Amino acid sequence: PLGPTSSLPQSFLLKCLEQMRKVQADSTVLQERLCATHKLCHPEELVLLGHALGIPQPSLSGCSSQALQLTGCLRQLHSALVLYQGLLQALTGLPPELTPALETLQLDIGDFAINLWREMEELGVAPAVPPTQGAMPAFTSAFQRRAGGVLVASNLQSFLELAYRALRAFAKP
Amino acid sequence: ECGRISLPTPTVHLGDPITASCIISPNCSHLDPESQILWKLGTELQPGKRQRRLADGRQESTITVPHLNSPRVLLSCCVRWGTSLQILDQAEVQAGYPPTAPHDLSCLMNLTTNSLICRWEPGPDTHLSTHFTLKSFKSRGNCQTQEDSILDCVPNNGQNHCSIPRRHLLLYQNMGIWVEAENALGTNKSPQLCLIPMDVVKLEPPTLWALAPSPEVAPPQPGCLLLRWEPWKPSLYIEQKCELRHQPQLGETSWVLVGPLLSQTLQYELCGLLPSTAYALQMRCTRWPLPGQWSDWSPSLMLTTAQR
Amino acid sequence: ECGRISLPTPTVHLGDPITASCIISPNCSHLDPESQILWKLGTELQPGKRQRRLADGRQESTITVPHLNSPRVLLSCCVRWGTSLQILDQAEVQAGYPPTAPHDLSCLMNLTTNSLICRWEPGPDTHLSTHFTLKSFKSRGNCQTQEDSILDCVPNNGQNHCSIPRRHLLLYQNMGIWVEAENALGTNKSPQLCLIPMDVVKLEPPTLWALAPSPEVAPPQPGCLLLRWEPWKPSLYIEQKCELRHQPQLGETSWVLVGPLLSQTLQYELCGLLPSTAYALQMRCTRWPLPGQWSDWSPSLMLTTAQR
Repeated sequence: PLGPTSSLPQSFLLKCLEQMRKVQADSTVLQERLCATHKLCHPEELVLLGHALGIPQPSLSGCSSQALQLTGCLRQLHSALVLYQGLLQALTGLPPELTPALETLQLDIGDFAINLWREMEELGVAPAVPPTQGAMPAFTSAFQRRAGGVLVASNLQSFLELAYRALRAFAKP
Repeated sequence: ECGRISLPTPTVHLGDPITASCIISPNCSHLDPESQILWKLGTELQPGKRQRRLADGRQESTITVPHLNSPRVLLSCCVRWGTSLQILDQAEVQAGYPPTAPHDLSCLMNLTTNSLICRWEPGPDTHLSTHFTLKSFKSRGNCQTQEDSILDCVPNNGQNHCSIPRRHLLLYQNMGIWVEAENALGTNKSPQLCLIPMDVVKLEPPTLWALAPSPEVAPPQPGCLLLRWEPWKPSLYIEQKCELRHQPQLGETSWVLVGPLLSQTLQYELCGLLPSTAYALQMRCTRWPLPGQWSDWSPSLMLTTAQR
Repeated sequence: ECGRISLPTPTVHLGDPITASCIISPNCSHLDPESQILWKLGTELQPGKRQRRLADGRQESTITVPHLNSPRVLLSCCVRWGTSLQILDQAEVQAGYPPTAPHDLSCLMNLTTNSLICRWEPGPDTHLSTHFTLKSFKSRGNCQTQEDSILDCVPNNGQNHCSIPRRHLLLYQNMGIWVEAENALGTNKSPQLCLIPMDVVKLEPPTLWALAPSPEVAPPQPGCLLLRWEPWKPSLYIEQKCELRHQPQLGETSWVLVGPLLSQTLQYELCGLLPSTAYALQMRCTRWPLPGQWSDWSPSLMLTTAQR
């Protein structure tokens, strides 16, 4: 099994980083559209609603610089991707002008989760049972879906920045 | 649910007032149920709201925006939360006008696409999503009685023309046609046309040739040109009359019209022209004596008259 | 029914023989049941037929055409009727070849249309209506095991390329792809490709600008040019390397290649050029160090180097 900070295969790592940048770009497009069409430009204005809706955030303790641990971090990254797949699925029903951006994001996160899982299987670090999405918030109005979109995209950006730093750390032999 | 805006209608007349209310519920986690409700119109905080506590303990705020002057406005129901302003709900209000009656409805029977193409003027912008539908029915006499209606013709988005395919048409019978415009604030209809498709047939232009001198054909006199023409092939079954127009290529003299002419001539000598002068010649035809629309003018044929 | 042709198959190999039979029924009104059956191939009367009377009194004629040498032939079963030859039934026979294996299958991932576009060579004309289908499946490892198949991609009529939309793709996983050709005489398959869509991504060219001298930017040395470039925006997330090529606008000198270059540079001084000479410059980029396809060359940027 992999040591706590041993490195990842170069080609897999490059693909992961590329995919992360792609998902970040997709997420930015969704944020820009929500801002342009619905003036929902600041996630800070929706924190209260976010609490009320109960939008879950993934734990990335295994990826923080203080406790960087490859197997734990990869598993947490994968669970986080599965969580975001669920959250993005729950947002289905956003207005037509946002649908292409949401669909691209859903597809790219789905791709990323599959790649990560298959690499974990090859590295022998995949958990016996794949993670599940868990309870998802219910967005009951058009506005809640838009607000949820802003919050999920914003949380996703923060998650990706942390994950990007963690994976780059695994690049150094 | 923390807050919910309710509107009497999502669409109002431009310039009209609108009253909205927002109710915040006590079981919204982290929210002080006595919070003061604030309103934003777009990104601007909005004065003039009234807040009251309902019998069941929920807070309700009502606001009236006196004049809605832009076609699309986002109304947000907010509360202060610590130092930040939190949005609890957001509603989109559209403002515009009901549609005016579409006008200048005109139709042409196009034998290339084999369809009746109708165009109209939509009238001033209503600022609202407005749908146009071309409606028609087959009729005897002068369209006072509706026999059977023809399938609605829905133009592609934003276009102000629509084509009724041949299979829906009786080419030699009357049909009533009009355009209906509809948006959230109402509907309106154009005046009704009553027409027979073939009587508004518009042909493609005829083809015009110079007649090269040959043993059978003597060269033209000075100031004359030898021509021949043929109507547009798919319209050969239609009796037509044609018109010719010519003008010197150089200079500003206007077109000279020659007609009516037969729709088909193997040899025609056009005289009365200036010798050794380059001329542009064009032709058009129309169904005749039965009614029809003139075709466009044919592309110019450039010919130079013989020297004196 | 007066006459009925029966064929073993309506399609045969070009040059092969075909045998057909025609049975005329006695209850065909006005027809002498003992009539002699004649055959026409196209418009030519055909010799070499055998006629016999069946047990039930019907007449049957059989004919063998030794070699069918044209892709489409009409076979008519006729009888003499007074002075005329009457056609009782007609059958169309097609002749051609089974499809050869489509070859030169290649695919590119297009980020503009967000689809995997595959092209192939169909092989020689079979003279028959031949359908091509692009088949593919998702796979782990090197496409030996098929996980789940992807929807068949059917090209528009007569086209030899097809696009698999993004939603059917796993951009970073292996997929097996091949083309199947089918017509009435058989089917054939191209060799199978095994590829990862993103590894065949073809980017759009970068944008190349001249860098105008400014307070911060000293004018270029004689024989040098100041440039900057940016990769194609939708590919910013992809690490790339680029190449520059230049050649004097006049004369026949071939391109000079400069590279590898970073995919993004705010300021680049290109030297070693002839002074006061007009140059054409182009750039292209490719995904790197991960695999990818070179973009096309960018449109030429025309610049003239400073005088000595």
